[in-house]
Amino acid sequence: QDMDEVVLQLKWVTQAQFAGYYVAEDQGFYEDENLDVTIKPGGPDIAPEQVIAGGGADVIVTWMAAGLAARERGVPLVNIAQPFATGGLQLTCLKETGVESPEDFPGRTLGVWFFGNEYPFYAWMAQLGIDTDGADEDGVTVLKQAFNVDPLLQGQADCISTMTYNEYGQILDAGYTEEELVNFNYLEEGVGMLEDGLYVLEEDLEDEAFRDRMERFVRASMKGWKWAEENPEEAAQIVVDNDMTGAQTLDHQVYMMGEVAKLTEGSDGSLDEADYRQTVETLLSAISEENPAITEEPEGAWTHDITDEALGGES
Amino acid sequence: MTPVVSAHALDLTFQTTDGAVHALKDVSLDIGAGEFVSFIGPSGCGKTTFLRCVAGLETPTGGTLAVNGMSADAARRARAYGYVFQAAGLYPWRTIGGNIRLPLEIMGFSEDEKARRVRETLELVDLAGFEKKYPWQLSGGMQQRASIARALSFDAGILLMDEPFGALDEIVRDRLNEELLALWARTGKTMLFVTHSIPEAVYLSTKIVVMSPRPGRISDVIESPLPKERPLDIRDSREFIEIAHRVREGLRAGMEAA
Amino acid sequence: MTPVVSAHALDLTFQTTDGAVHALKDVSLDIGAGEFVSFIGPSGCGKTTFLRCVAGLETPTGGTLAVNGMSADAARRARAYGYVFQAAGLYPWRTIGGNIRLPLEIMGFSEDEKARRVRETLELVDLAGFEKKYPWQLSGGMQQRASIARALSFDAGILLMDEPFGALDEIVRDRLNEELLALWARTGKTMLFVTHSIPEAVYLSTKIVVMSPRPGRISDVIESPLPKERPLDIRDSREFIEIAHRVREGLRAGMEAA
Amino acid sequence: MGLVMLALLLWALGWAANAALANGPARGTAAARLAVPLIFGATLLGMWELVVRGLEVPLVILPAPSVIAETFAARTGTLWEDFVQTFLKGALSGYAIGCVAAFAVAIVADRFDFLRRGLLPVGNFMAALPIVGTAPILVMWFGFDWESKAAVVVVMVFFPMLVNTVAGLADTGAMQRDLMRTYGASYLQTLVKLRLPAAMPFVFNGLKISTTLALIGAIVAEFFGSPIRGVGFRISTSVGQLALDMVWAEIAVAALAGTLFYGAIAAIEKRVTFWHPSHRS
Amino acid sequence: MTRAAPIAAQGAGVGRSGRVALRAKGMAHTLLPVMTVLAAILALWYLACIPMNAGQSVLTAARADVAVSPESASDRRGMSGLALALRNPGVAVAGAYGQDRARLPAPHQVAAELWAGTVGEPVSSNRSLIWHGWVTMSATLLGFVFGTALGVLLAIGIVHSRVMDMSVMPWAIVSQTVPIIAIAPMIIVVLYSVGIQGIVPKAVISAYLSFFPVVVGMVTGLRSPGSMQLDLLATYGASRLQVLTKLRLPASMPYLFASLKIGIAASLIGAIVGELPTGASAGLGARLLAGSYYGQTEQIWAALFAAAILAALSVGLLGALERALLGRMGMR
Ligand SMILES: Nc1ncnc2c1ncn2[C@@H]1O[C@H](COP(=O)(O)OP(=O)(O)OP(=O)(O)O)[C@@H](O)[C@H]1O
Ligand SMILES: Nc1ncnc2c1ncn2[C@@H]1O[C@H](COP(=O)(O)OP(=O)(O)OP(=O)(O)O)[C@@H](O)[C@H]1O
Ligand SMILES: Cc1ncc(C[n+]2csc(CCO)c2C)c(N)n1
Ligand SMILES: [Mg+2]
Ligand SMILES: [Mg+2]
Repeated sequence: QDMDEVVLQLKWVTQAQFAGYYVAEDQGFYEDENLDVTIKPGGPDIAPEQVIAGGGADVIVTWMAAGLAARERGVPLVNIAQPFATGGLQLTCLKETGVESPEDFPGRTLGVWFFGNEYPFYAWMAQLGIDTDGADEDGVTVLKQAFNVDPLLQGQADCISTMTYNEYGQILDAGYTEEELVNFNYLEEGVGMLEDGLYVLEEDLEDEAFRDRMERFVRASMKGWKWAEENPEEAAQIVVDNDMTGAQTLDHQVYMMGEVAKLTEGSDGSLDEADYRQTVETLLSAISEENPAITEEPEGAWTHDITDEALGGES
Repeated sequence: MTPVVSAHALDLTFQTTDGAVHALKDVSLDIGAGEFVSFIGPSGCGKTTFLRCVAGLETPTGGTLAVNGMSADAARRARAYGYVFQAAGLYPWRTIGGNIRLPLEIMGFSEDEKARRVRETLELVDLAGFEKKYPWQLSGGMQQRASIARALSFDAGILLMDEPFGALDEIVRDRLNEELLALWARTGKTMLFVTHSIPEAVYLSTKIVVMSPRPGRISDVIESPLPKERPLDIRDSREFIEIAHRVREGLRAGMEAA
Repeated sequence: MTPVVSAHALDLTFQTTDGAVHALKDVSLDIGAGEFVSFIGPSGCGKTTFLRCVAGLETPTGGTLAVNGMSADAARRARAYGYVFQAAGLYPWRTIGGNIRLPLEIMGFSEDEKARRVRETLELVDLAGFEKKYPWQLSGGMQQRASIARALSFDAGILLMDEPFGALDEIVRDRLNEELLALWARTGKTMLFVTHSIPEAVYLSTKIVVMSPRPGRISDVIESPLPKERPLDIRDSREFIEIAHRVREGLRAGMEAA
Repeated sequence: MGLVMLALLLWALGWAANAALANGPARGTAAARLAVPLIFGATLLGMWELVVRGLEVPLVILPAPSVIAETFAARTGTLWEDFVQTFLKGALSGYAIGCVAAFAVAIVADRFDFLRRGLLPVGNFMAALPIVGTAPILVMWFGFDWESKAAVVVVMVFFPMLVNTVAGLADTGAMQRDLMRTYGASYLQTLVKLRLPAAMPFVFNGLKISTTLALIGAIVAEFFGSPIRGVGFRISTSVGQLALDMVWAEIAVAALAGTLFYGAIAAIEKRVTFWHPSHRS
Repeated sequence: MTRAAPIAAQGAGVGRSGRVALRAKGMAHTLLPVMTVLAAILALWYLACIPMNAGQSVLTAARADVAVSPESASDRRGMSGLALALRNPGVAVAGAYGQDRARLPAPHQVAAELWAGTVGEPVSSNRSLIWHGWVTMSATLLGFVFGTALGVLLAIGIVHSRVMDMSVMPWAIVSQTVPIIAIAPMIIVVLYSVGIQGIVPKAVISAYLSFFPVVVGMVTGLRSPGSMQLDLLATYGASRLQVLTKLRLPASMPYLFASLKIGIAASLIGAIVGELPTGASAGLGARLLAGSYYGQTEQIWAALFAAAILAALSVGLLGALERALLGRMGMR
């Protein structure tokens, strides 16, 4: 009979960060669940929250800060699953610049990703009491970093944002060694926020058929993730095959898969409530003009219903 | 016989940004069928404007004007005349044949009829064999002949010509003048012909209308006593020189009065 | 007295993409100081080319040419002549006064001298009061007068004029012809004047050079017996008509030979 | 639906008003010339408002003009800061450097015919290139602040300006040039008194084309790294924050700046090339 | 507002130089200077590689325990490439031309990348520049067709209706001062969210950029017939439609082509800009961006050159079409 259609909007370009979904598609896990899944890659200027609000997707991958922010702006997103148990976002500095700890930040130039990724950074700076205007010696100069590592290599910034599974690897590729670098992991600094989760619109969840589709989708996706964790080389190859730009190299995707696996390892797909609380508290602790993510405690921003149903039978 | 063109107390004022221009004032003139009438006068005296009124391209602000017994606009829509402009103004993207076919297409002649008329008028102006050529492949004089052919092709009874030979050199002009006279003799059309050149006006016309400017008006109308048959060197004859002199005097008087 | 312009067996061939054009062939001519020489002939006979050779703007491919006893190029750099082109060619971004001042600026006249000469030449061509106007605010005839003023302002002994009145209507042209004669009488300059018009050539000149094309050459040189004093209606005189007839015959002969 | 119908009605009304103005007795006046496009623009804005409200388009897809205007009024400080960063620092400095450099090179190229013949086809080729693509490279080379934006603008405006200026310097009639020769004028005299004035219409055409290019260049470059201010920065950040009202406020700033910039150059052009047929009234 | 000469001035030049190249005489006239200029550019490029890549050269050398000055990495930080190259000339020259992620790749590296992307890959491969070029070009062409059609229709309306002339024309100018790059992501996302993706959103942006030169050119072109030519048709009692088809449209052809050449270049920019927000899809813009994400400078340069070649080809093609058509129409 006809397969049920699901459109998934990713938050970024095709890479091993989303290996689980590509694997599930490639290995027929979706088909097994009678799903016809379309995976739409994202890009630097595609906000998945906007796409789902316009009806361009059924389910999206996004970071929780952005998801909650969208919820406050009238796009009622609900987290239905959280394949990433921890996050990979970090600030990477060159030792040769003399940055060893957060005390060294004042007077420095720090590269930050915006487009909804800036929330954890501002929360951290608020916690450290560091001014982000860059005007005086007590503050830092913030640089809107493109999604690459050039500012560090070209000496334009002292620290830049990296993902453990991508940009960090690129810095290593460029010839720097781990010893020459200092990493500040947001989770360890206590301002971590949940990264790639699956979100849908609240009103859609009222529809029984939709919930059923999502249960099957989440189940198959998690199966994909676990397969990817166990077969990183093959998973990387699947990702490369799905990349339309032809720019990805297998080497880099294998590296990325290895690192991503560390983030998904602990997760069975269901959201950890404590992690959710930390995310919300961090966000609420640092509300400012630059950081308007959320201004009040969100209600009903997540549910275990889907994962419970999806994973109940299996585990 | 009723006149082909009958203007009575014609008046035309243009409203421009820096004031009104009185282009025609109290112009009255009757032109009979088969006449060859030249209009001569200094720049800005309203020659073109008068011709455009007759063609229904300009609306007089006063007086009455009848062409073939109807209003000028009705005559235009009835395709009562052919108009030849100062420059040949052939469309460069059409061949000579195509240019002559243009009015026929617009007036909806049949294919056969179009072909026949193009052929005939090309012969009439001595351009047979040039049908497939483009305008820029022809000399200025030939282009001007083609534009006359274009005005003749749909065989209107009146031919309005606004300085058709103004841009040509004297020698070519002489020849075209001769040919125009021959054509007029053959077809018996009524001709309204604007020119700046006194010899040209005298050589061609049965009637010369001398105009003067500011406001544009008729200062003299001279009936030519020259015979219909006019070889080119009639221009060195006594009579010719006398008429030319009278025209020149009329022009000068008009200038001084203004 | 040595001639001002002395050409001997002048030859000029242009190399173009589709073959050579023989623009001047074996042209020999002497022009004395204070003469008024007209050049007439059909289009393409080399009138402009000859004038440009005299001006040092074109280099002959054969023969010899002396201007004021030196080479044409040296004469050009010595500012031996003023040149008036067919179109007025005034710079539109300069006022009439500014246009006349242009050669004076280039030749490095003093401020006082510039002001004086601009004033004087403007008066000479009857344009006093138009100094501050821009070219496009003037009629064609006035523009042409300004361009003559520009060529006169630095008071060179020779005036080269290439169809200066070609674009003007007959009546304006008549008046400018009269004025040009008066100016010539007053200043005693040597004039080289190109025209298409037989009456104009006859009316103005002490010597008429008739040229014919393909290759461009001199087919006749006519010395005019007309007196220096020439009212406009000298053109209806017997002598005038005779010379005009001779010029016309010369032109026709040149055409047929070609 | 009612509001959508109202939008259509508004359109009909606006059009009718304009038709009356444009064909009525006031047609030639400066007031009509100003009023007609303004009414047209107002009609479009009104329709936008009504359609957005009528169809209940989510704020995160397309905000209504009234919402945008509110944001504009509330955030003028930020908008001004972004304007200074992107327009005054990035676009304007790059525009000035690029245009002056191109002008100088054009004069040199014009002096040496060999160079002109070599440079012109290359310049023409470069002018047709999608030079926006150099933005990531130039940001890598010149850093993230306004210098790299200026660099992108320099590259973008250089070739159109060069090609136009060279064409303008060559756009003198043979007769005009011959006239200078009859005076025995030197190269410099011919350049200053003839070729430069004659080139002005082309130069200004280059300057006008460059205004829009400058703005595009500066904003594009901000997408590849910037300080935390600037029109391009704010737009991309605000999209990420789903603050579409702010995005449109920034777009309004850019359009306003661009229109004023273009208008200013056009006004100067009108004064400098008053003599050109297209400017004579 | 805008004159005819300017239209020919911008972009049209590629066609112009193409035309020159056709004539044998013009060839020698242009070829040598152009070659000289290109050679000078190449030489400068090679030279510039040395200081531009000095930082990386010195870093690599230092890691291989070659003596460099200054010795410590922190001292080197903040030094310009030129200063580094001057202090370590041997190292800088040796390391300038073979780097993986060079700040400025050498011409032969770019050429090799171009070669590998075109000849070295099957056309169907997602690593083939020909395939990416085609993806971009198809959006360009579609947008170009939309834009041209819209431009011509608007121009016809403007020429025939005073209301449109007075109300639409100023806004058409304003529309071009809106930085398309700012709206591009929204056009993409809005269309994306209503399910339109792939070629159409890019084509919309292309059309947005290309309609303007066409409007300006066609308005000038449709108005180019002199009053005499219009009067001529009036003497035949021709209808407005006949005036349009028999006079205005044919007369506007040279203007149309001048605009088309600018329009296609603008279209290409539009397609590339349209590919930037959706970095993951195919196309030269996506290649450009992907190159930037992974520090593959050669890839950026190769995509840039591929785009340049496409621009040159399409403008040249239009020029050839123009010559053929206008030649047949007897207008050249
Ligand atoms: N459309 C118009 N608007 C305003 N004024 C006009 C218009 N057409 C002609 N005129 C003016 O009307 C007067 C008569 O012009 P017209 O063209 O009839 O003169 P003409 O005798 O044909 O002159 P020419 O010999 O130069 O062709 C002139 O002063 C002219 O400037
Ligand atoms: N620069 C040039 N290159 C090639 N041929 C030229 C050049 N200048 C003139 N000719 C040719 O030389 C011949 C003489 O031209 P010239 O301009 O001297 O004629 P003219 O007598 O002044 O004609 P007109 O009365 O039309 O002005 C013509 O055949 C012309 O085509
Ligand atoms: C739209 C968007 N931009 C950046 C990130 C953050 N991010 C996650 S992975 C990665 C680098 C590529 O591996 C970046 C920048 C995001 N999540 N979404
Ligand atoms: Mg007239
Ligand atoms: Mg000549």
